[in-house]
Amino acid sequence: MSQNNPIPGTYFMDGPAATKGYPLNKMCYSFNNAEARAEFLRDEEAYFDKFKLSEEQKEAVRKRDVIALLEAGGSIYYLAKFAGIFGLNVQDVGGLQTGMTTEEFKAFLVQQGELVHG
Amino acid sequence: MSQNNPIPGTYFMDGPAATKGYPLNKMCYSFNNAEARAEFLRDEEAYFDKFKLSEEQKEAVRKRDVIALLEAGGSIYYLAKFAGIFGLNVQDVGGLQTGMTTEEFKAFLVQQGELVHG
Amino acid sequence: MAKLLGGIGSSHIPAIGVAMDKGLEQEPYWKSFFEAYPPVREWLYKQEPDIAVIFYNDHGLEFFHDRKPTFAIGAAEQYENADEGWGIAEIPPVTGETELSWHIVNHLVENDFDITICQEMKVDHGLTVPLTLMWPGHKYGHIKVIPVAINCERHPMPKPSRSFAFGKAIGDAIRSFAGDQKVVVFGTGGLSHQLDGQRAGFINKPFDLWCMEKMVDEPEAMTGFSNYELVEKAGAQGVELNMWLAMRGALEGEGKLQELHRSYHLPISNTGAGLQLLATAHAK
Amino acid sequence: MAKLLGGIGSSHIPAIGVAMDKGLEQEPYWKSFFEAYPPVREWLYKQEPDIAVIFYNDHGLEFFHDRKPTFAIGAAEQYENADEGWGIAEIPPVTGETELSWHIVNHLVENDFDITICQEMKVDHGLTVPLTLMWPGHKYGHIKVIPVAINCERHPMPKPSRSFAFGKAIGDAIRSFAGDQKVVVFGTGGLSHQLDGQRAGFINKPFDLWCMEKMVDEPEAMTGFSNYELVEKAGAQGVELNMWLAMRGALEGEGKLQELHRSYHLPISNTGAGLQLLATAHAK
Ligand SMILES: [Fe+3]
Ligand SMILES: [Fe+3]
Repeated sequence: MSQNNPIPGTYFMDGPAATKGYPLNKMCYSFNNAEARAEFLRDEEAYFDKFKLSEEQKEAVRKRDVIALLEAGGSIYYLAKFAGIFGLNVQDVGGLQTGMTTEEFKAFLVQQGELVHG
Repeated sequence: MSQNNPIPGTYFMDGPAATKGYPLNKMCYSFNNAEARAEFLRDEEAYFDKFKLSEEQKEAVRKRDVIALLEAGGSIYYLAKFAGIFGLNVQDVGGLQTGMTTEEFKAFLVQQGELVHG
Repeated sequence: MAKLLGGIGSSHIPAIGVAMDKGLEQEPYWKSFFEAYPPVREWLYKQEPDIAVIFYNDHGLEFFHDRKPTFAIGAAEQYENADEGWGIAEIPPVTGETELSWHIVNHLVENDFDITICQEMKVDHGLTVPLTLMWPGHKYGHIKVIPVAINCERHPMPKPSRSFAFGKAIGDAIRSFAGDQKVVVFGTGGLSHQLDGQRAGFINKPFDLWCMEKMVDEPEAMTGFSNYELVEKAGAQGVELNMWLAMRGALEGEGKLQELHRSYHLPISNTGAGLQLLATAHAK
Repeated sequence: MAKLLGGIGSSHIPAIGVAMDKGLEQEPYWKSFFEAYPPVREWLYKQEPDIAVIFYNDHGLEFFHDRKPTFAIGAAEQYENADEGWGIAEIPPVTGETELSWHIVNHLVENDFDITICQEMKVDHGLTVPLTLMWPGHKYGHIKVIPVAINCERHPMPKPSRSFAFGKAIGDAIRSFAGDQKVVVFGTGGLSHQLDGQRAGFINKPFDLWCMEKMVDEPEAMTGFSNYELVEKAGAQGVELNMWLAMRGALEGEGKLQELHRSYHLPISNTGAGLQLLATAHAK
């Protein structure tokens, strides 16, 4: 269904994506734990290997590239825990994905109040 | 249902039993792990407190009293892991519950081949 | 028999919890959002419910892809909150209620709902933020909570029609419980929002307002949607509408509902935030 | 389209695994039990199935009461076995198959089965003993396994009718899978036994034989039972019949089945041990 008729700018976190993303999501899930976050910050590369990230996933994490993380099978709920390590909230992440500054993204959100979607 | 029409000699592991038995079953579930089994054998009483067993549950474990363990909310699948620590199999446990020796219990099992139940 | 007093739909955005922690309720960004809540709180205080059944979705605190339930229900004496990894302050444990939990569980399995049953379960902001909004200052220790988690994180997710039927079965179970408890149900989350992808920031106010209109006495207008259609209309996380539908399902069979509150505020964080209160004839 | 070749019902008693480890197959206690298996093995070798869907129950290795699913299905590339606490030797990992897993998962959720989905899952003797019985010497690495766990440990358990319907939905999913894989289904456990209480040791041979008779072309004779009735007739752990019913459900819609093997041996451990092979028209 998601394959047949994609919604532009939307990544369906479905089965195949979850299979691909498993190591990445498992790493991000570990960030519920403060010690895990500290361990990641001490040595990112070692932490990648602990969770057996693919090269694509490692590269997306290294670059803090949210879209690449989604393409690598990341689920936004777990990725948010990764973003949280750097003090980024969902509006910062929204800006990163849409090519806006956080302030522009916030203004865009306010604007939605006036928009009418099909 | 189990309450309304009990089956003699049968303990329904249902919701209320599972609520009552939770600490006991959680302790027994931990026995999947060899280190946990060793820790239990080193100091039973300390291990009870780690899992917050009730006095009834502690007493049943101390006495290796299988029927009392069931009455305290134990689930046979987890209790079997406890019995395993002492090298007891399900036939030994069957004997303990029915007041037979293991040999008598085994003979009883063979006999079932000839029995016809309603 | 236990009585269902009504249902409350509320946003559960983490930023709300952070704003309450920091005492920002009177700031311009927050003022009109928080002003919606006192009438709903007052209704709750007046009704003195004993038990709250809360439909919410876990965002990766209790459940991960290793074992991800479609529907999970708590049957514990207490539920702990914990670090979610992004700096929401942890809150005191939530009080549970095992007797009604097991009664609901028995009813659900008997009626072919294949739930996961949790005798130990950490509850995240999906449950704790609405609780804190209703009883500020963490004064919720007296109310017994039954958490009900619906998968809204990974596809496939339960269909809107299934979420509604699930809520309805829980309502039936509550009505058949041999006690004199007063029960409220919550549906938390939504309304339209999308956190991920180039479409992040998508909000559909007309759809949200239409949904809140239909919630009152025409919920079947929404249960025909697929989750794909919900993503299309309400954004990737707009599927959290399933929690509202489960709450509304629980009220089926209560006859005519009285809508005592409806408000909508946009944006809070990336979201269109709705608040709605539907009372049954059992309410004072 | 993928093809269902048939279904196999087998006991999964831990003692069988221990006996195989110790090479006791020719001992008087074991001889006639193990003698039943070669014809079923030979059929399997001849059919060369690609995938085995195995309905079994977890006995407290993967699942505990903290989060206990009614139905759980694996969607992992590999499944590990582990120490169960009573001295069964651990066996090599079982190979998984994610594509058909996700196809089944999508079909189930679309059809209102509220499964728990496991991308990581330890499999216990309920799955590994039958696998070892079919491919002795742990020569099962080539066959892709989809584990499907049904709660048979704590009440409420899925009703026999629900377990059957669940199996049927999985069969429908397999038949609609766009591949040319050959699939076999297993139902493991049972038949009558009771491990706990003063009634321990209860076995009901006439009931077991009746069930195996009905499995062939009258499974609906069994799906009307409640789990309470199963406990009454087949002992506290006799509810493991639900796994056989799920296997049989998967074969509904295959038309007339051919029974190629049926045997029953009593006692193995505390149990009446059945073995049955039902082939579809797709089998060679
Ligand atoms: Fe949410
Ligand atoms: Fe078993």
